[in-house]
This record gives sequence, structure tokens and C-alpha cells, in this order.
Amino acid sequence: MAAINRIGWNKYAQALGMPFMAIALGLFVGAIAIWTVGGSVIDTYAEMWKGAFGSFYFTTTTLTRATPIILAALGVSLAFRAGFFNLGAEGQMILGALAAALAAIYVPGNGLIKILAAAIAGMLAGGLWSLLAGWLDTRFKLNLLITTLLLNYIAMYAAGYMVAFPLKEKGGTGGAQTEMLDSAAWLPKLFAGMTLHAGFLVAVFAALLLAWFLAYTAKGYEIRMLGSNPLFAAFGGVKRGPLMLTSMMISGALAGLAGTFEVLGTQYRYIDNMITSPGYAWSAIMATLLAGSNPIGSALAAILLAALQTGAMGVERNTEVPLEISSVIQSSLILFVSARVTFSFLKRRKARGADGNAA
Amino acid sequence: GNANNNAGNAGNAGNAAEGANGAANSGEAKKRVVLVTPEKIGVNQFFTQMVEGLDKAAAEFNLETKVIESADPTQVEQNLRAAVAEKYDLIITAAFSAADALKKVATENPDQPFAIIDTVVDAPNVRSIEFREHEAAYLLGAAAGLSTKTGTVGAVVAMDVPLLGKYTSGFDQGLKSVKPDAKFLVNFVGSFTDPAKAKELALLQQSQGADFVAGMSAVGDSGVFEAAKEKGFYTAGQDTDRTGEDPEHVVLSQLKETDTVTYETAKDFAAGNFTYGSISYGLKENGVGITFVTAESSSPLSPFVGQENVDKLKKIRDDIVSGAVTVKNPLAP
Amino acid sequence: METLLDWSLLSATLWKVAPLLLAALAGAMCARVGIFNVALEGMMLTGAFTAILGNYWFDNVLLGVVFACLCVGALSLLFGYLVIGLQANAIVVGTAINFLATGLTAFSLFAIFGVKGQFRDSAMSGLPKWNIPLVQDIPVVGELLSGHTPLVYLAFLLVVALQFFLFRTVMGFRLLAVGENPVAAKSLGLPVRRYQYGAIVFSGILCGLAGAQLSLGQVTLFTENMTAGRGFIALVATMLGQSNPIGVMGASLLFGFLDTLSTRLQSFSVPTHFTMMFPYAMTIIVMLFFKDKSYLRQSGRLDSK
Amino acid sequence: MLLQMEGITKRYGGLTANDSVNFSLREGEVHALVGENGAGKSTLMRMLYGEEQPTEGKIRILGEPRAFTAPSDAIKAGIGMVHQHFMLFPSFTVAENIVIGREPKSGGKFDRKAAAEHVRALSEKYGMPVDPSAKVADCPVGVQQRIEILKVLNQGAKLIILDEPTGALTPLEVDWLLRAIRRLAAQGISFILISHKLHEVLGTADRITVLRDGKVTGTVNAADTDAAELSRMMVGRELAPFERKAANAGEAVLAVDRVTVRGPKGGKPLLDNVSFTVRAGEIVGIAGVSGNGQSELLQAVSGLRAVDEGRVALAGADVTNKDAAQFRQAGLAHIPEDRYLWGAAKEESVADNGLMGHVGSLSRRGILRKTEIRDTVSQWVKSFNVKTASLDTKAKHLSGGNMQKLIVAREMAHGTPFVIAAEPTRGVDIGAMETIHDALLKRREERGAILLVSSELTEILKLSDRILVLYEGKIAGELSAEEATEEKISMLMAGGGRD
Ligand SMILES: Nc1ncnc2c1ncn2[C@@H]1O[C@H](COP(=O)(O)OP(=O)(O)OP(=O)(O)O)[C@@H](O)[C@H]1O
Ligand SMILES: Nc1ncnc2c1ncn2[C@@H]1O[C@H](COP(=O)(O)OP(=O)(O)OP(=O)(O)O)[C@@H](O)[C@H]1O
Ligand SMILES: [Mg+2]
Ligand SMILES: [Mg+2]
Repeated sequence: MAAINRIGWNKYAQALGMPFMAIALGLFVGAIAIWTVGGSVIDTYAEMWKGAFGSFYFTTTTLTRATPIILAALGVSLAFRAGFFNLGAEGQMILGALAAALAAIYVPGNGLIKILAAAIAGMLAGGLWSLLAGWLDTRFKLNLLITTLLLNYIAMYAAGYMVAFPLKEKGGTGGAQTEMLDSAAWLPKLFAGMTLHAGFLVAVFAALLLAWFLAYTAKGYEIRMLGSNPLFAAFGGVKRGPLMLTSMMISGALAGLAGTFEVLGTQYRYIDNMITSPGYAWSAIMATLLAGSNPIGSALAAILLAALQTGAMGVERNTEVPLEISSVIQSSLILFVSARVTFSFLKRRKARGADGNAA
Repeated sequence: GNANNNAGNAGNAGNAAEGANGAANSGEAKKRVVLVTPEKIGVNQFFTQMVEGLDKAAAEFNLETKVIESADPTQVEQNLRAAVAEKYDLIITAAFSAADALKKVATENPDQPFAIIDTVVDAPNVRSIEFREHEAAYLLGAAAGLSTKTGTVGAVVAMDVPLLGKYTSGFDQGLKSVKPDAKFLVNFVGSFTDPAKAKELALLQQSQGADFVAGMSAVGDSGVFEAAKEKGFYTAGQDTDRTGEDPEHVVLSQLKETDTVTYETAKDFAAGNFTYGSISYGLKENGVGITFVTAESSSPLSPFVGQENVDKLKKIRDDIVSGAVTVKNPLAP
Repeated sequence: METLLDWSLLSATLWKVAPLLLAALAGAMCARVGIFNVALEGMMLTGAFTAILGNYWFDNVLLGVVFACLCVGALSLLFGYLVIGLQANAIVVGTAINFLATGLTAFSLFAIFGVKGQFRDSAMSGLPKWNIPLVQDIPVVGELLSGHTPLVYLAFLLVVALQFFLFRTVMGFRLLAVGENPVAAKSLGLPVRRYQYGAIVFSGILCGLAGAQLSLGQVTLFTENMTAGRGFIALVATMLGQSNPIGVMGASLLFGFLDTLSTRLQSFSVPTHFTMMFPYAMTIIVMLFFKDKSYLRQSGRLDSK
Repeated sequence: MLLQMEGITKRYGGLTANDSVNFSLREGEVHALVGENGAGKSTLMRMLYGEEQPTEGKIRILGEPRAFTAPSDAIKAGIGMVHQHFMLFPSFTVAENIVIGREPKSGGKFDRKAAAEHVRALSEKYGMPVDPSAKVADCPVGVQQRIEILKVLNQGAKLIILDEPTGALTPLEVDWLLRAIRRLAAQGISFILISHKLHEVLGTADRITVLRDGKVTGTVNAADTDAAELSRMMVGRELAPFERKAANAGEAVLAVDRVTVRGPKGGKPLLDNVSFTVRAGEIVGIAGVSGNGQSELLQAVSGLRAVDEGRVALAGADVTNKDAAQFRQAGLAHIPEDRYLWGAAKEESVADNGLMGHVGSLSRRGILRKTEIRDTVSQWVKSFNVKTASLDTKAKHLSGGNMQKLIVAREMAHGTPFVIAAEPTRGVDIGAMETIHDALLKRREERGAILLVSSELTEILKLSDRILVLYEGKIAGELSAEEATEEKISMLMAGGGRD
């Protein structure tokens, strides 16, 4: 019993339970949107569910889409936990993906070597880009929120330039993209004919590892305290500078790894906008915030967001509800999950009951 | 206003066709054709025209059709696979961003016919349709060179990506072929959906002496048109004939017949003479062109261009078709 | 002709900065009551759409602008309710609202006008351009200051008005107090939530104006996603200007100027990607020269509540 | 009767913070409220101020039942509250902080000049000098306290609640404040005064109410009682008589050699050529009016601030300008001056707050030993009688006094040769004070070197073997335990040094 409480399963149960009713409310609002366009509410939601988890294939598709979101969300969680509001996941993913593609293309050797080289390059690129923002903060006191946002644009244009010109595939269709990787460097698929690749396992492992790291290691403890009260941490002998740089570095490296797996696991090359147009980074930030920066929670929230997105494709394929309405449904779900309606509802009712008057 | 594109699923052409023809052909199963776009159709003329072409084919050849929009390119693969699972008879997709996914899915499903528009996928069960936009751009550039009074013309381009090089490079070649000392200004918007910025750039080019500014910025073109109207210079649109919007200032349009191509693809399939391999549409095949020269327009011809120039342009067109003039494709290796 | 700097550069800066400035002021008002508003982009987009819609329905530009303000005001009320009333995380709600706005405007475009992607009606008239009687005749200054839409002037007027409001009036003073220490403000009996709602709704109205200037002032049409990231730049301008109206104006002008400069750089055979990167890189460099005030650093910790 | 609180009960879930409390206040009376940490004093006051609503019971003002749902209601009824943790706007001026809520205005415009004038007049009327145009962030704590009271008076309060107003003040400021309270009471203003310092309470209040575990154990006239009786009512037992053995100091553990810390450009140095040692087995007390360099000294000898000149050696190692981690390695434990700023992470659990600084010994190869950590921390919770629901309770839910005990326990557990004890008993009740004092003395017996900084002269006198007085960044004098008296120290603190 005690051991169970120590791990805090209660907290997880609560973290899961609270959004539950919120989802119901979000579904209700979405239903109104569907109803206004004359769609069948039940069918639409059924298709949404089928699109996300309706068959083994779609479940794996959802998990495939969740993979980069999970990894980036873990990176964001780590930075948030250390008290640094890193909004730069996008840029870090972009540079990670580009570097991984280059490494996989140009590093000689067998598949394993290429994959390892790509992972290292991707993590380094993402990590260093994040580190730059961290360094600008520690060295020049530049606001991290602003710099990480700005660095996203710089990364985006820099990568865009690289694949539009110097690194553009020879011949080809004219898309701004690198050459296709040698198939040896592709991440193995988990199931034949499905999109889910080994990166997902790494992401799950990373989530468990990060949760363990934060709760059970000395460095994780220091990071948490630094984020909670930096003066307290300094007082207790935690060194802010190095710890900040390390956590920013790891945070960026995780985002970089997210980009790497997009290249090695799904696209097999770097394509301009492959990170920005699916909006991975913002999904990751949302997942993190929804879960209060808890790694396991962030991973689950990432899967939820990915499911909403693949579910929307199911609606698109099989109903007359326009694609735009799917995004309305998705956002209303997110809005209500974020509000944790149940929680505040209960709290207020209790307060009212106790006081006999409205707070 | 714009034409009602009736895109997406909102008006399902397949069902409509079924309603009209269902009774007549009740015995025979209809062929089912699906178009999977690699991104939201949204503002993209290229895709809306394909939907139009498909709708037309559906009505004429008694097809059941369906359009599936992908929210972003990473979703194409799942949509293609779903389409295979749904047992559509023909799956059409488009653009280079769908190429990798199609290659994968087509290889895994060798008995399923596919078609892809605007890029080439090398697989035995895929028909690829390409456009030689640079030829049309060449004509447009030549038209600009023949018409300009100031010797300076410009283009407002959506993004600096290789694909759009087909447009700018073709234009430049055409321009220089008729007026070697002409000045060609190029500015990039950085987005496909930013008419305000496009307008700003058009105004900038006008202030730098351009009397003709070609819009190559997708939806941004509307901003270019507004600038032309305000400052009284001349401009041209893309993909469809847009001269009707403001014949006085929008004097030309560079055409890309994605609707025709989609229609032809569906038609071939319905008629049973569908072939695989790569087909290229250029001036010769009338897959691309410019208004007044390769296609009629309901708008009056602007005096800025003039019939004399149109005649010269027709000659240039013939030279390109005959091979007397070759337009270099900047994407060719 | 190919000089890098000329007067039209400044003039272009001025008019295109207006939507940015309005949105950044909106962000500043929210920041002043302690709310980090990432929904500026979505709100501006909604404003751009509803301005066109209002103009189309009522066939009156002014009513179009008012309609936009009302609609975005209502949207911001939703934002406020979730963030203040239900204690949701502002960034999640903001991001979701951006997403909602993209979907809703695109859908409404089709549902109402029956078109996809873009609505444009050449019969529709946009915001008028005001020529200022005497000023317009002064050679350079005239070109610079005259001939803009009323909303451009309003944007700059609002800077002054907000500066006055915040730092000279009682209400502004209390609003600052609410932002500085909500617990203390509450214990003083100030209606903290009312101030927060007020600031958010006002910022919604500002975003409505920003959108209207974009869709009825800069051009006269609506396009899906036509804000093209301006809301995020506005967010940066808010932070860079340390949520001070004058500072925000400075930051917006800086952005506008750098952006205009970057288009000029395109003609100097600098690769386009680099010219487009230029405003962002320059901003970081400029930041090196402005010492970070504590207020700004705190806003970086508005985060994970 | 101005105020009557009748049968007030407040429950938080299963916990009863106040249990049928009766409390009354006459006009012009000073009524003190005392009790152990967590006895329910603040809760009772928060209900009076409308920040919380009673589960049961009635509040009457001038005989009429009133229900306050928000502070604004209470303010309207003439009630003002000065919270223990100040409710000020640090970046605003003194005048702005005082007039907020009832600003002088001309047509919606905030007339700051009139505000300054008004505040000047107000401060003269009540004899509380403040500089209206100064920024609150730059004001010493004593002045901030004044600002809070002036603010409340400006709101027209006839009843002022002071929740531990003297906790952070220097003796002079305390003295001044208590006299101001008496003066205002004579003008007809009523006060409820919460304090853990019985001599203050006895000297200032007319009546005293004692709370224990949420219940009233008695209300007595100040004239009819004494500290011993009060502490019996509070703690339920007699406090042990205090004993301190003579010092037997050994080698120097902390050596501060000509340390200078320069202030902001142009200003006087914050620490000016300060030299002293703290030896094994002795407690050295530092006295001084706040703002004379104590904080800077503490930060300089704990690695939280760099020195401009001079050297600091700890247990034989030169640690000048090393960081906090290196100081700790060299043998420092530190009970910080401001427990919430430096001493704790409010949002984290009791266990995590306890772990700080012990990570090295409570982990193996970088991995935390969870069981040992919990055992260790619950050991401290037991021995220092920290009231907490569990080890997973967030630190912010501990009352200030209990948080302080946890911090003391954590720092004493280091067993380092050198301990800084800064305001070690601020805000704790008398029972806890005894525990903390015992812990410090025990460490002294174990040959630890202790540097004690306290604004409580009684505490300094009680514990120190030697006393150093800081004045304007310099050591104004040194007294041995035998020669030190409150008068002598006060004189040195005021700058009257014997050269
Ligand atoms: N909001 C709350 N929720 C739950 N418990 C509370 C709450 N507020 C107070 N308590 C509990 O009520 C009890 C009384 O707290 P209170 O603050 O009144 O003590 P106090 O006498 O002021 O103590 P101290 O001397 O430390 O200030 C404590 O045990 C506290 O934990
Ligand atoms: N949400 C809560 N849940 C549980 N206990 C709470 C909560 N909020 C406050 N408390 C308790 O209320 C009590 C009073 O809080 P308050 O901030 O008034 O302390 P305080 O009187 O300033 O402390 P001290 O005087 O000891 O420094 C504390 O004991 C704290 O534990
Ligand atoms: Mg208390
Ligand atoms: Mg207390």
C-alpha cells in the first residue's frame, strides 16, 4: 500500500480522471458543430474513434503520429520542470531532423552505424540549438521565451534554404527535400505493412526514463527544485548555470530525436516543412501543459492529441463533415480538457455548500 | 466573387451522380474513383481545379467519386492505405509531397491502379502526369517583354522553393528572349496565403519602375491585383483565367489545366484505356498555356498587350511546340 | 532605384505595422493583468474574417469593423472564461483557440460565401484612406504620414491613449496593481477578475481591429490563414516592448522596419531564406543592447501554473 | 462591544481549524491572540476579514450580525488587516500603495501629487513617518509595516488585525510599532494583535485570548497574568528552565578577513573591512539594525554573494568567492533569513524540501535512496514536532512555524562544523523556540561553530558567547556574554560605538 502511494498512483488516476468529464463536454460542443453542418453526430464520432483506434492499422497510425509529439513533449517537460519556458521545440526538431537526414545520407557504414550517427547528429543539433537559447539567457540575460520563439523562425528558414539549394536532391520532382535515405538506415517497422516504427518504443522508453529520472535521481531532484524555486536550489548548493545548460541541452536533444525519428522512421528524408505543417511542436507544448509537465502524463496527452488528429482523418474519409469542422471539434475537446471542468466544478460546488453562498 | 468550387466532401459529387444516373445503370456496378490530396485544399487552385475535373468526369462517365483531403502531408500515407482498403478502383493523388507515400503504397499493392498528378512516381501500377509549366512561363515572360514600356517587369512569388523555379526561370528566359536588356524583379512573399505582403511587394516593384508584375504567389495574387488596380499597372494571374476579375489590369493568366488532366485521367479509366507510365503536359498537349495565346478568354484583350503581341506570342508558342525553341527546365538535372 | 534605404521604406513600415501594433497592444493588455495570450494569431484571423463578413452583410465598412470587434470580443470572452474562470492553462487554451479560429473561419467562409480559400468581391470597398490636409503637401513627411486608413492612425493614437490610461488614470493604476500582485489586490477588495476580464475583452477588440485593418485596410479580401504568423510576431513585440504601450510600439516599428528592409535585401542577391530570417536574427541582436528589465523576466515565468 | 465572534467553527475537510471560538473586542482595545503554530489564529482572522467563511458561527459588529464574503465587505465595515506576509506592490511608490482603492482623482485621472500630499498628512496625523515618493521595494521591512498600517488606516479602518506584525522587525522598530498601537488605541482604534512574543503581548494588550488546537483555552486580562501562565495555557505544560554551560571555544572554524562588499555605484560599502572568527564550540551572535550589513554578511559567508575584497576561510579551506555548493562542501549548514525565499520550495513536498543539501548522502551513484530519505525526514518531523499531514504534503500547506522547524531540522542534520542560524525562530511558537534553541546549544556542545543572526536581542543574549554589533557595514563593537546587556548592544546598534 505504502509503496503504491509513494509512486503516486493516486495522482495519475486523478490526472486521468479529471479530463474525462471534460472530454465529454468537449464532445458535446463538437456535437453542436457537427449538428450545424447537418452531419450525424453519432456517425461522426464513431468515425473519429475508428480513425484513431478503430482497427489495428489506425491504432498504429495514431501511435506513429504520437511518436514525435511524445518525444518533443518530454523535452519540453524537462525544460519546464527546470523552470525554463522553452518554446523552441519546433526549431530544435527541424534542425534535429535535418542533421539526422544528413548523417544518415553521408556517414558511411552499415544501417546500424547510419542510424546511430543520425540519432547522435539529430540530438546534437536539437540540443545545441536549445543550448544556444540557454546560453543567451545565462550569459546575456535574454528572455528565453522570446529567443526560443525567434530561433524557431531562424531554424525554419535555415533548414528551408539548405534543402531548397545546397542539399536538394539531385533530379527528383522539384520538391525542397534531401535525397531519400538508403533503406538500410530506415528504422525497422514494428509490424509489417504498418507505419509504426521502432522510434515509438524509444519514445515510450524515454517517457519512463524521464519520469524515473526526475523522481528517483539526484540530478532530477535538483532540476525539479531549480524549477520550483531557483533561489532555494542555489541556497542548497545546486549550480544553476550548468544545470540550466544541461537541461536545455537534453530538452533540445529530445526534440531533436523527435525530428530524427520523423526522418528515419516515416519520411526517410528531410522535407521542407515536414515538422512545421503537422504542428508537432505546438502539440507537444500542449501535451506538456495538459499533463502539468509530468512525463508519463505528457506521453498520454500526446497520444490523445495524435488520436484527435488521426481521428479527424477518419471523419474526413468517411463522412460528409468538412475537414474544417474536425479542427473545430478537436479544439473544443482540447479547450475543455485544459479547463479540467470537473475539477473546478467540484471545487466550486463544495465551496458553495460549505459557505452557503456563491464565491 | 470566386467560382463556387464545390470542393471537398461538402457536395459529394459521387452521390449526386448516383442520384441522377442510378436508375439508368442499376444493374452495373459503378467504378469508384478517389482523389487524395496531400494537404488541405483550402486556397490551392491547383487542387480545386482537380476536384472540378473529377466532378465533371463523374457526371459524364457515371463514376462514383470521392475527395479525401489530408490535413498535412504526413497523413497522405494513411489516407492512401485507407483508400486501398476501401477498394476504390482508381486512386488519384497529386504533388511531390504525396510521391514518397504513393511509392510505398503502390509497391505494396501492385494490383491497385493509381495516378499521380504533377510529379513522377516510378512504379508499374502508377500513371504519372507532369506539367511543363516553364513553357507557359516562358510565354508569359515573352508577353511581358513585348508589352512593357519601362523595360522593367516583376514577379511576386510565394516562396523561394525549387518548384517555383519553373515559373521564374521560364519567365526570365521568355523575357530575355524578346528583350535581352529587360530588368526582371523578383520578390518572395514567404507564404502561400499572405495577400497583404504580396500587395506590398507588388507596390514595391511598381515603385522600382515595373509596369507589369506577374502574380505567382498563390492566394497572394489577389493582393497583387489590388496593387495593380490602385497604382494602375498591369498584372497576370495563375492556373485559371483570372482576367475576368479586373480585365483592365489583370491582362493575362498563365494556365495549368489540372482540371482537364484529372478529367482525362478519369475518362481514360472509365473507358478502359488507362495506361501506366509517365505523361507530360506542355504547350504541345495544351496542358499549360496563357490566355489569349493558347486559350480563348471571355475578357477583352488589354491594349497593354495588344493583338500584335498576341500574334508574336502565338509564333513563339509554335516554335516551342515544334522544338525550334527549347525552354530549359530548371529542375532538370 | 536600388538603394537599400529610402522614404517609401519608412512609409511602408508605418502602414504595415498597424495590425501588428494593434495585436501587440492586445498582448500587452493581457500581460499587464498577468495572462500570456498566445491566441493573438487566432483572434486576429477571426477579426479579419468577421470584418469582411460584417462589411458584406451590412454593406458598410464601419459596421464591418464594429462587427469584427464584437465577434472577437466574444471569442476573447471564451478565452477569459477558460483561463480565469476555469483556471485552464493560458497557453493551451490560446493554442486551441488559434486552431479553432483557423477551422472556423475556413468553414464559415465556405458555409457563408460558398467559396473555399478566399473571398473577394471587387464591388466591396475597404477602409478609406485619409489624406491629412496640410501634411500631405509636405514633400517627404506627407508621403510618410498621410494617406493611411483610419485604423492606422487609431493604432498609434491608442498607443498614446493606453500609455495615458495605464500610467495616469485610476483605473489603469488598479489594473497594473492587479497584474503586479493579484493576491494583494484581492485582499484590498479590488475586483481582480473583473479587471482581468476587462483587459482580455479589450484585447479581443484590439485584435478585431488588427484583423479588420488586415482584411479591409491592407487589402480588401479574406484568405484562409491570411494573418500568416503576424500574431506570433505581435507576441514577440509584446514581450520585447515589455508590455509598455510605447515600448510595444517601438518593438513593432522595429519589426516592421526590419521586415521592409529584408524585402529590399532580396534585390541584393542575398538568398531569400536569409533575408526572411533577417528580422528575427536582428531582433535577437537588438535584444543584446537592451537590458532585460525584471518585469520581462517575470513574464517568462507566467508559465506552468 | 465592537466585535463579537460567537461559536465560530471552521473545518477544512476533516481538519477543524477553529472549534466554537468565542472572541470579542471593545472599542479602543488591544486584544491579543496567542497560540502555538497551527492553533488557528490566522484562520480566525481570515474569516473576520472575509477571506474565508466560517462553517458555523456568527460575527457581530456593534451587535449586528454580519457576513463577509470578500475582503471588500470587511473593509466597508471598517475592518482592516495587515497580513503577516505583506500585501504590497513592490514596484509602486509608498503613496500609491497607501491610497490604492481610494485614490484621489480629478476626472478619472489619478492625481499622484494629491496622493503624496494626502499620505504626508496621514503619516503626520498618526505619527508614522514615511517618504511618499519612495519605491516600496526600496523600503526596509519596518517601513513596509508602517505602510501597511497606514493603508489600513486610510481605508478608514476602526478595527485593525495585525497578524504577527513584529516577526520581521528590529527591536527598535518593534518598540516603535507597539507604542504606535497604544497611541492609536487611545485615539479609539481597536486592534487584534497576533504574536508569539509573550513580552510584547503582555506589554501592549489589554486582554489576551489563548487558542490551542482550534479551541479557546481562555481569555485573560494582561494585567492579571504572566508569561508562565500564558505558556501553560498555550502549550499545556511548563517550559523547562533555560540553562547554558560556559563556553569552551577551540580553533577557528570560520575566519573572515577584511571582507568588503561594495554597494551600488557611488554608495557606501555594504560591508566595510569586516574581520572576525567563529571558533569551534561557541556561538557568535551578530546584532544590528537591519540594513547595516547582516544580510550581506550572511550571503558572503555562505557563497550566495561575491565579496569585493578580503578572504573567507571555512574549516581551514579558502572559500573566498566560491559558490554555495563549495561552501557546503567545506562544512557549512545554513538556516536562512527568509525561509520562503531561500529556505524552501513551496510547491514541493515536505520530503523534497527536507532532502535539499542531503542529496549526496541520501543517494547512491546519483540515484536517490527513497526509503532512507523518508525515514530520515520523518525522523526530523518527529523530533522537531513538525505538524504536517504527511511527507507528501506540499510545503506551502505547512504553517510558517512548522516550515521553520523543518528547515532547522534539515540544516542541523548536516552535522557540519559550521552553522549559520539566521533568525532561527522567526514566527515560531514558544514551544518550538525551545526546541530550536536546544538544538543550537547541543551543536555547540558537540564543538560546532555557530554564527547566530537575530533581530531578537533576547535571543542573542540568551544564546551567544560573544556578540558582534554591525553598524553601517562595520563591526561597531564586540561584547562577551558576561558583559553584554540589552542597553550596551542597543547603543552600539545605534552607532554609539566605543571607538
Ligand atoms: N485552507 C486550508 N485548508 C486546509 N487546512 C487549513 C487551511 N487553512 C488553515 N488550515 C489548517 O488550519 C490550522 C490552523 O491554521 P492557522 O493558520 O489558523 O494557524 P495559526 O494559528 O495562524 O498558526 P501560525 O502560528 O503558524 O501562524 C492549521 O493546521 C492549518 O493547516
Ligand atoms: N490550501 C491549503 N491547504 C491546507 N492548508 C493550508 C492551505 N492554505 C493555507 N493553509 C494553512 O493555513 C495556515 C495559515 O497560513 P498562513 O499563510 O496564514 O500562515 P502564517 O500565519 O502566515 O504562518 P506563520 O505565521 O507560521 O508564518 C498554515 O498553517 C497553512 O498550512
Ligand atoms: Mg498564522
Ligand atoms: Mg502565523
